[in-house]
Amino acid sequence: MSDLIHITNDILEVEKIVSLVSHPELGGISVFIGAVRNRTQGKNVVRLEYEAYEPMAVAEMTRICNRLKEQWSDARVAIHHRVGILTVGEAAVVIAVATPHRDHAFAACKFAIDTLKETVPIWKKEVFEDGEVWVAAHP
Amino acid sequence: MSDLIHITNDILEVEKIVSLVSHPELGGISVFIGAVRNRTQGKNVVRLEYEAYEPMAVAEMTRICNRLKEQWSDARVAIHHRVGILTVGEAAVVIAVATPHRDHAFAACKFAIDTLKETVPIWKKEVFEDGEVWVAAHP
Amino acid sequence: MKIQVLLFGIARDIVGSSQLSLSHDGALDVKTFKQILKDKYPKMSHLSYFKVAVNQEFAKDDRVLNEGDEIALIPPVSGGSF
Amino acid sequence: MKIQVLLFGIARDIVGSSQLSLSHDGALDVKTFKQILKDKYPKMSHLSYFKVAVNQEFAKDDRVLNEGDEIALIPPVSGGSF
Repeated sequence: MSDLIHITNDILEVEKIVSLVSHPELGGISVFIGAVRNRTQGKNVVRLEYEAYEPMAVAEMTRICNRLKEQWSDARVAIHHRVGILTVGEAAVVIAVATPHRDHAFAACKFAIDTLKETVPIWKKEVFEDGEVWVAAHP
Repeated sequence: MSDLIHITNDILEVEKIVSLVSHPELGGISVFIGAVRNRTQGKNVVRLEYEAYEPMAVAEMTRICNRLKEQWSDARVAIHHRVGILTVGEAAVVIAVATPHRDHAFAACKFAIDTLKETVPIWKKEVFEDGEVWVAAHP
Repeated sequence: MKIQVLLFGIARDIVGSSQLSLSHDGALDVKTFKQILKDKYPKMSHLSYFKVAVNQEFAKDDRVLNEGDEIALIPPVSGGSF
Repeated sequence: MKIQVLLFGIARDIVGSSQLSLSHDGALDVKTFKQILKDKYPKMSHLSYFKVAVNQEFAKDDRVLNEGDEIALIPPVSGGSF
């Protein structure tokens, strides 16, 4: 696990993650922050529990970075994902992509989060006042 | 000038700007950071000077936010632009857009920076070792 | 042949444990392995899907499992809440 | 009629001042105003473009300027470096 790809129990610090990709020749930085929402389907979320199959999650995140750099060869990218117990409003994932120009930064950052949501083995359990559910588990 | 729309001589703090738009019901936050690049057309940039026609710049940024909310009605948006003397790597502009889902956040944030670059009266002078130039002034 | 299987999220809740040992006579591919699990734990069939990872990579149905492989069940990942 | 014009960026450098006073007989629209400036400061014609803002809003060519309006020259804004 490098600095750029990181799974942690700690609060994600956006400024620090941005500084990992910022570079004098890269003028556009697109950051995505996925935060814990309060309500899904009308129920109050008390907290969320994120669980990772950590070595594979790191491997998948590394594959995402490699695929991203195949398409945007001058990009720098960092993906940090939080696990453990999160409360509403906190960031679960922060992705930062720096490229020379902004259009590539947006496209590459969107590619990273879209792919992460499909392939990275991290699971989210929503805990409500009256129960809990693994998100997306059932049709 | 509200907290959300801000022109300042001070360093832009990404974390603080993100916190202005973050909200328990908005799970996706797209942030764009425009940073000072080192080289344009092969010349070393020593520093940049940003100058604003401030009241109109604030008015234009407000119009951008209003147009953005016409299209993405549940978005929250903050636009902070720095002026004065900046050095390479520093952020000149930070835009943060929070929406319930991520696709809208990306699209709205891209709309904001694209429009800002077209309409907001802020000018950039690149200072090289051997001269200076107002960016985009000449064809 | 005996394999160890790592379980996460709802798959762990269904099985009631974070690891599972499985014995099988002869060659075992991913497709057959998934069917064995569904037979043993019918609730697995109610999931949107589940995938199998071998040595930290997603494996196709025809992949043959070997003793010593790191095998994991991957129920649906976190989905679209942001 | 007398108007005050605010100047920024390269327009200020061309004129050599951050404000400009202009007297004109009769009605003056944006189009004529721009032509007067180009005649007086030929370097203005070398810019990619310049726009005129009236009371902090971009004005079209047929907009008539009035005394007391806040008039500003808007040379090309910062462009595509990120």
